[in-house]
Amino acid sequence: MLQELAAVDTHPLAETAARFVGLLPLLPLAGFLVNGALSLASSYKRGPADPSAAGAHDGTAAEQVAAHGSDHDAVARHPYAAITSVVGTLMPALSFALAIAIFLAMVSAGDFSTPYVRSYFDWMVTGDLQIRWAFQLDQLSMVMVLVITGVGTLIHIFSIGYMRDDPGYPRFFAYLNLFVAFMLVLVLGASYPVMFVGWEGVGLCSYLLIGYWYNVKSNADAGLKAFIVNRIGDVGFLMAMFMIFANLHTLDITAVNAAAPSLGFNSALVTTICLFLFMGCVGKSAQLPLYVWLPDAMAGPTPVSALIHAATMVTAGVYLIARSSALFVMSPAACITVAVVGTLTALFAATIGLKQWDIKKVLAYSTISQLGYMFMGVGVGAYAAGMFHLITHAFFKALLFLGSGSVIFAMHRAYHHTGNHDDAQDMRNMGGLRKYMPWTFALMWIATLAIAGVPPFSGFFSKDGILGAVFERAQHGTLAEATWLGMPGSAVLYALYGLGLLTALLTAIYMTRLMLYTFHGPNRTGEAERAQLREAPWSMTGPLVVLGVLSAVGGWLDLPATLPLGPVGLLDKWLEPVVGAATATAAGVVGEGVTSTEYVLIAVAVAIAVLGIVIALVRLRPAALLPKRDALPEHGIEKLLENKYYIDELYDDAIVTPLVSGSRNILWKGIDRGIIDSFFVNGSAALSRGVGWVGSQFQSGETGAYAWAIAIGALAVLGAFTFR
Amino acid sequence: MNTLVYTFHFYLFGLIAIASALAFVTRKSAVAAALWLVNTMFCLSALFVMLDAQFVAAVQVLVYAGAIMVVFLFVVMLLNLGEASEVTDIRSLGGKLTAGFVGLLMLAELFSLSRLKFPRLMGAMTDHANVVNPVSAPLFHEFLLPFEVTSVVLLVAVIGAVVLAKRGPKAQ
Amino acid sequence: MYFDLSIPSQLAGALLPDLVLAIGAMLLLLYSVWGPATLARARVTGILAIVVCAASFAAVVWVWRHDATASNGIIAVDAFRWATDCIVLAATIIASTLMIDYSEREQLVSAESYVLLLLAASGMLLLAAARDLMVVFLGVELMSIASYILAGLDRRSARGAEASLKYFLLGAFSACFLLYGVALVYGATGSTDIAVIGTAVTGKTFDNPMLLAGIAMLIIGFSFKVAAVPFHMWTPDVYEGASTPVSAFMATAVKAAAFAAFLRVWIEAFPGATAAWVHPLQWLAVVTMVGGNVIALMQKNIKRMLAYSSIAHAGYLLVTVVVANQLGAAAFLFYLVAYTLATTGAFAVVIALSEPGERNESIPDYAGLWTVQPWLAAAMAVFMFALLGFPIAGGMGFFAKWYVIEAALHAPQPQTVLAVVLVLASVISAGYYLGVVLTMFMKPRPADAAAVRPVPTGTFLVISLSAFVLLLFGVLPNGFVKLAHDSVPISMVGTPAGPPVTAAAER
Amino acid sequence: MIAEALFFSAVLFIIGVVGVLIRRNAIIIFMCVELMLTAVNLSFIALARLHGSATGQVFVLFVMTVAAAEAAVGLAIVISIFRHHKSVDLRNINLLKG
Amino acid sequence: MRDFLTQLSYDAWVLPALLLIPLAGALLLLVTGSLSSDDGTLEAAPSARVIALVTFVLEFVVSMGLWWSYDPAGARWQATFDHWWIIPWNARLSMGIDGISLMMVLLTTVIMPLAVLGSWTSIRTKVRSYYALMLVLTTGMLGVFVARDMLFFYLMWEIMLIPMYFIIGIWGGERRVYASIKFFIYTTAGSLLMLVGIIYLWTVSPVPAMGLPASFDYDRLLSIAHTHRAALWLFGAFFLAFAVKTPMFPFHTWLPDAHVEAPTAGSVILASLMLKMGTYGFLRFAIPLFPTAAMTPWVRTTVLSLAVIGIIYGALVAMVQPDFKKLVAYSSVSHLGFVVLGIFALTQQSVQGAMMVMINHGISTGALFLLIGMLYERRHTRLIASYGGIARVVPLFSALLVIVSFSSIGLPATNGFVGEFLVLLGSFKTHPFFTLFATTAVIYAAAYLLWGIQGIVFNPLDKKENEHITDLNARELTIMGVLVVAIFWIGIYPQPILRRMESSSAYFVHSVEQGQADTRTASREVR
Repeated sequence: MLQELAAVDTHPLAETAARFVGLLPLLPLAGFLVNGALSLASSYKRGPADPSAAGAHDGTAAEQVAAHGSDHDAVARHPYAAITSVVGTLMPALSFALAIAIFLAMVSAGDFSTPYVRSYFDWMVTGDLQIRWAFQLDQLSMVMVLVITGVGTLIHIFSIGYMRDDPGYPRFFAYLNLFVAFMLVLVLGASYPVMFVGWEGVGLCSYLLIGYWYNVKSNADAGLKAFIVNRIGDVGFLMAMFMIFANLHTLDITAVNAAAPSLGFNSALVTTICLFLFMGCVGKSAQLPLYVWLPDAMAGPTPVSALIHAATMVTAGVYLIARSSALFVMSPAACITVAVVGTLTALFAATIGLKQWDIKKVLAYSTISQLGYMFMGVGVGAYAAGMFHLITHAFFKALLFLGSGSVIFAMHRAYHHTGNHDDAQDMRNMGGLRKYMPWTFALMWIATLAIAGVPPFSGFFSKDGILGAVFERAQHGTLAEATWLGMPGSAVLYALYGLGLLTALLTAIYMTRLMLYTFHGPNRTGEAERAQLREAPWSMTGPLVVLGVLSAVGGWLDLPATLPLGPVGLLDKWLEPVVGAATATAAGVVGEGVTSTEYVLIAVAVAIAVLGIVIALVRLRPAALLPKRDALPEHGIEKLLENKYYIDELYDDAIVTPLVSGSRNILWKGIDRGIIDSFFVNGSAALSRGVGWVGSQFQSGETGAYAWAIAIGALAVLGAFTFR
Repeated sequence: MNTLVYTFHFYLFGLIAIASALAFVTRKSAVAAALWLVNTMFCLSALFVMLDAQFVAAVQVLVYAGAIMVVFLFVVMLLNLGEASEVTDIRSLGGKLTAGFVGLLMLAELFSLSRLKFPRLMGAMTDHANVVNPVSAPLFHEFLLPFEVTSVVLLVAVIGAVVLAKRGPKAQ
Repeated sequence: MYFDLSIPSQLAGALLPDLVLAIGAMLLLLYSVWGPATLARARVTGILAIVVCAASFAAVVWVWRHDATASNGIIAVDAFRWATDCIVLAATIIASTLMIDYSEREQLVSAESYVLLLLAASGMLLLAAARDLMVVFLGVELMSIASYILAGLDRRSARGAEASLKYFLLGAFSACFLLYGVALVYGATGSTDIAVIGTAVTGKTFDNPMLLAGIAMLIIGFSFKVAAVPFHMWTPDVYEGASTPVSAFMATAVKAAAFAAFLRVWIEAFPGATAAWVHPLQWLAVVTMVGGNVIALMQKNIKRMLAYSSIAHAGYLLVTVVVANQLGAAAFLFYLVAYTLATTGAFAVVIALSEPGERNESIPDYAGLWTVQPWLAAAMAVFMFALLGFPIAGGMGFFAKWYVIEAALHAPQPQTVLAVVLVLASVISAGYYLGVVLTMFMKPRPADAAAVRPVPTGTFLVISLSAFVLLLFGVLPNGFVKLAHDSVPISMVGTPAGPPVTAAAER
Repeated sequence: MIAEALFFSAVLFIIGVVGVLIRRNAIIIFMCVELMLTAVNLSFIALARLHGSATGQVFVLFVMTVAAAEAAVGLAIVISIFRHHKSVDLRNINLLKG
Repeated sequence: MRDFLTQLSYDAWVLPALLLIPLAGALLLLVTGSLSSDDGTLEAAPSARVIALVTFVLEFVVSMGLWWSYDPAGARWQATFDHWWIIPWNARLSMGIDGISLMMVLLTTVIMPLAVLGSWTSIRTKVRSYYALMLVLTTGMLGVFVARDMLFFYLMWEIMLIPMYFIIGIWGGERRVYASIKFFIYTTAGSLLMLVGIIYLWTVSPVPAMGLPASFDYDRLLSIAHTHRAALWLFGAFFLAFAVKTPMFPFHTWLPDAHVEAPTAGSVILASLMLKMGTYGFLRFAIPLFPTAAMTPWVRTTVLSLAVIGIIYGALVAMVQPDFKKLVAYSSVSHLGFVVLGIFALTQQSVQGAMMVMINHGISTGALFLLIGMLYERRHTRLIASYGGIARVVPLFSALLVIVSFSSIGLPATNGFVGEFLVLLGSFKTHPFFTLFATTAVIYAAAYLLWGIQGIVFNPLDKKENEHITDLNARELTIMGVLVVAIFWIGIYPQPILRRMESSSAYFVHSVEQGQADTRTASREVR
């Protein structure tokens, strides 16, 4: 399948490890196949030759079913756990190794401006449509590949411990491997349709993993919700592809980027295309108004939340916009829309994060909020800054999720041990865990400081990069000159900057709140359970440590010129061949050198972060908190926030319920059964029978009546001649 | 003068025929009705004569009035239907009116259709002395086949009368 | 072969098949009454009747094969007549065959019935030949009177007597209209000879009012005989009340002959007055197609259902009368073949399944027939599909409808609306034809259902041959199409029969 | 006088029709039919006179023959019915309907 | 391979052979035993299904040669066969395949053996007749796909109804009688008007000037120019027949009943093959014969609106079905809407896509019906509410159901995506707004199918009777294996199929545009 179809390739990467780019997704895919087969093989019981024969209930099958019991209660490890662990972890690891090799090859290949495209075979070729299975390697996709395989491998390792007692062990790894494969297809795809394969593929994996514990209905519901909301966004992606093809006659990313200027600067067409593309991003990256699936997605196992719903999949939207930067810079209106939506999402999610009690829900809203930041960045044309925040976010948010996973693991184990059925994820049931889980405690504080934007942790640099870019774009460049919904672009961007700062403040507050309630203050878990609380095994804590280091030092990847603590702007330079031109277009004339304004901005940002932490430390009293079952109901704005502004309820009542009941009562029972079937179809049959009945009533059996019929018929025939 | 007498008689017989026919359809007694019908037949045969069809007129009296109607009366008597015991033999007033209306309508249609614009009136068959010949010649030349067929029709009628009216096995 | 019809001996020659049949019938009458009235004798009479019919059939074929022609005269000597004769005689043979089995089952000793069948058939042959309104009238009467008697043949049956009475009273009533029509046409044209009328009725004399009244009266008279709505009401009662073989005979042969005369009169005598009669006939066709089918939907008794079905088919056939050209005649003949086979086949199945005293004749009685008599059920399904006009499974029935639609669309004034009504009416008819099929195949056999008796030989032959012919020519209708094509009246002038098909297409 | 004859004929024919419609006695209805036939005969005679040909008269002879045949068969049928129903009132004769 | 086939002179006999093999099989079934029920049970006639399977496998093997013998760059009609039939009407047994027919023929020969395997144990009474009917049905379906003579086409078109009528009516569910008669009358009503249209075409076909007789020859009829009025009426007649069969909204209500009541194999054949007759009819007959009528703006808009309404409507109604089979049935309305959209949008991609959807729907929906049939065989209910959580009991079944569902949803890299993507991509060029609405169906598709499978395989396993369901056996796995391979093969490498259909679809698009353009010029000249 990997036979070379491309002609002689003169690209600098052609003879390097990059030629094995196809193996990147194939390795995890192989892992999926092996684990999937193991999963099915371990639970498959062959059916009878004749299933319709009655009495197929044999006792053994029933016993085996009973032996499986509930997923959570089973203690025995899965029979194929060992081979699953090896295959499941090795495959992403090998991918990561290959990615490193390719990365090194790219570094040594030096500057090259055209991506390395490796084409395998035709996919859909008809008429002027030419879609091939082709992978594209350039600096942007390389960054993503490294993040995906790197963080992905760590999370796989974490999962070995986290999922060890789960009866569906191979299945979990199969899904996880499949996800990595699809995510790699997404970032490597050389054309939009191939990208779309990964785009929807990760959606599938997300669906499967959210509903991994499918025997609880709410989990399965959450998976369904995630997939459907994602699909709403996918409509936009598809429409964008159709419009691109209808106007540019190609869907290859390189060709589209090259031809983008022909669409006309700020034309309605390019704006529409970009907005449709962004619609896809809104779905996948959980932005307003399609963010609702992500909090529910926390129903999946925590490693899943870390990998898919924090580090990688949800950032695909950011990646897509960076990928299509050539299109977006053609439309300032679309860019500002992206930034506005991103900012509003960031603020909105942050406010909800303030009052959530479920530790994972807090992180979920935090993720939404941080994604908003990224869109703010790519929206204003600061693609490198957006990608930078994507990377650092992958580090610290993965760390936070895995850390919370550790906590939940410990809590769950404790509750399980005593047979308690309290909520293992509710912060009101935690408290004072630093005594029992010191490693987790320390590492999570690192991540918290990173996300809050406290220097020198990674989040500080990336977030500052974005806010700085927004401020800069507000001053000059195409966005500042454009108008958006009748408002001057620069005013909008200044407002966004302000909101961004506000969000940063809230971020610091809710993250500190999370840490306080979880690790500080008295323990609220319960007397008996307290004895069972302890640190997770090293297979789980190990990856945490690695991520902790990355969260702490990740900022050095792209130091701003204002803080030359090392090589400045590494990532900027690395991404220059891909997004440089677009960034430059968006930025307009760039003033050289470091200005004093920038130092002021940095100071403001740091001050805000610290302020937030202080507010939280001062205002919150972990000692006064009651366990969940004793908690009092909230009132006023707090109730509103705790219930997430009732957006889910609103969507349910305004869209889902009317749609379903309308479909059922109007379309199905009304139109389908009522009008078409009863009235027209059966109605015409009934009409025939009715007429027939009337006709047969005339057939009274009395000869006189028949004579009358003849006479009247004669009258009619004669009349027809008379009144011709 | 002659024409006037002719016309008078023509109308006379025609109107008597119609009156008798009306009486025929309205009499409750089957016997009375049959006799009124016989009267109509007689009048018609008179008209036949006046239309230069003396032979047919004779046959009309013989066959129709003489034979057919006698058979009718015979059956009426045989079945003992002579008395007007079945008073509801005729439809109610509504039925009669509707039937009359239908009849008038049909008549109107017929008249409006046959507005009696005739091509050219042919002369009468002048040879009054030989009334049979003009009928018999075509009967045995041109219409030989129909003539023979009538014999088969009569044969069928004979078989039918025998088959139907003979006392068969007891009715179930 | 040429006949000068003004010479009696040659006239007799031209009437060879008719004479064979009529004389045969009379000899048979002598045989049948010349001895004790026993079942065995009746049976022999029946077989002899079939022989007579076969002889007449042979005579028809013989004359046909010699391409007989004749001078203008009181009867026609043309292929249309021979084709109609063949259909009528075939239907008579089938009816006689069924009669033999039926009589034995019902213990009905009636040798005369075969004689009457043959005499009625003579009337029909006369109708097929008639080129004079006088002969038409006599043919109709001969056929009808014999049919009145046949309907009431079973003297034990009150229903038979009632059917006979109804048929007789209404038949005589409507014959008066026919006769009045003849009189008016005679008055308008001065002749009863169809050819003479044809030349007299041209566009010029078209506004002759008496002629119009005459045509109207003729339509009424013929409509009764062919059972067109609203002159149809006798049909279901008579078909239900009469013995089943007689019903089969009336549904096919009587209808065929009446239609043949109707068509010939219309094609030869009245093409000049098309504008006058086309709309009433169209309406008649529409009302008949729709009316027959919708009322049939409500029927429970299979014979009544078939009666209404025959009414609906009269509607389809009326379309060919509306078209009234050579193609219409060809379509008519082809349709008649398919219709006759399917209808007699269906009646044969009814005979095979009913119990003495004509019980077991309602459609629900056929439930689950497939499980006990699969082949009988399959044959019945074929007949139903044929009447529905469904391809392959219904065999020739489809091509019959096809031909009629083709005739309608290819007429000088295309009768597209009639074609559309025809197919829509066919859809309605699916409701009851399929009803029979689904009862036989999809309903379970009730536990108390009567055990099915073995099918008598004659009935079996009728069923299997009808189904076989229908199916065979439903796949490869070459022979019949060609025959119908060649059988249109030679004396007719008008459009060619269908689009020309050259020899090149017959590679 | 042709027109008058045709007029009488039509009126008699219609009276026959009306008779069929209003009577319920099978025999009387049959007689009405006979009246209609005779009415048509009058038309034939008149039209034969009009055309000066004897065809119409010949036709009348045939009609009479047929009428006789019909009468024979019809009355036989009536007798047969009477045996079953002891009545010739058509309202009593309706085993077959629908 | 092609040389080998040439040696056999494969092209000369393959099409009649394909039509005759099933008939021969049916005949064999009839002569080897009695039809009636007493000895017609599965136990009494175990050989019947074997005969049927062998026949279908033979049919499949014979038909596979077409895959290689068909030359995409070759003549428009290939493997042609021509033989006299009804000489007076100049109807001929004229057959041939182009790219469109080829795929439909192969789809038929692939699905039918699977349908037999799917009925293997579920049909227990009157087996002999059942398989005989399936064989006859196959002849009819293949006949439709290969006919180049309108009369022959019509006969084959109608003859399909009868076996299906009996299959639904005899072996179907509780309301089978109603469903079967509804199915029959509905489709007959549609196609009889087409009959009038065909006869009309025939009567106007002769060209006396050139000595050409009346003909049913498809290519000859293509060349007839109709007046606009006539073309509209004719198109209407053909459209109705195909719209009912497709089924397009609002002519679809026979479908849920027929699908639900039919036995598994019946549903599979209905969905996979018979519905394609309608869209095949559009591609082959309704549009090419009357391009001016079909492309009249208001006609086109109406049809496209109905297609898009069907797409969304079918999906929404599917979403609220309590019966999984009915859910799948309504999803067919939605999917076939895509096909019609693609065909009437008339671009190379959309037409190719429409044909892909036809194939894909055949595979995916067929697989769904087979799966639900397998489940029904075990639990005798199709209500979603009576299942739940059975993934734990029947993991393999559940995995397959999920895979097939996602293929039906149109997940990229499965077959479903390729078709829908091409349709929408192509349609956007000519009808962006219709495409926008049609695209939203990807949301509803996910909603109804995932909701359905969630109710069956996911959620708590809370019903006692579901705990003893057994997983698939080897036979069932074989069926599903074939289909799953097809799902991924077409999803990932559809090019062999697309290539074989490309020239035919290009010809279709081109000829219709040409026909449309010709009339435009003509009408301008008239003015």
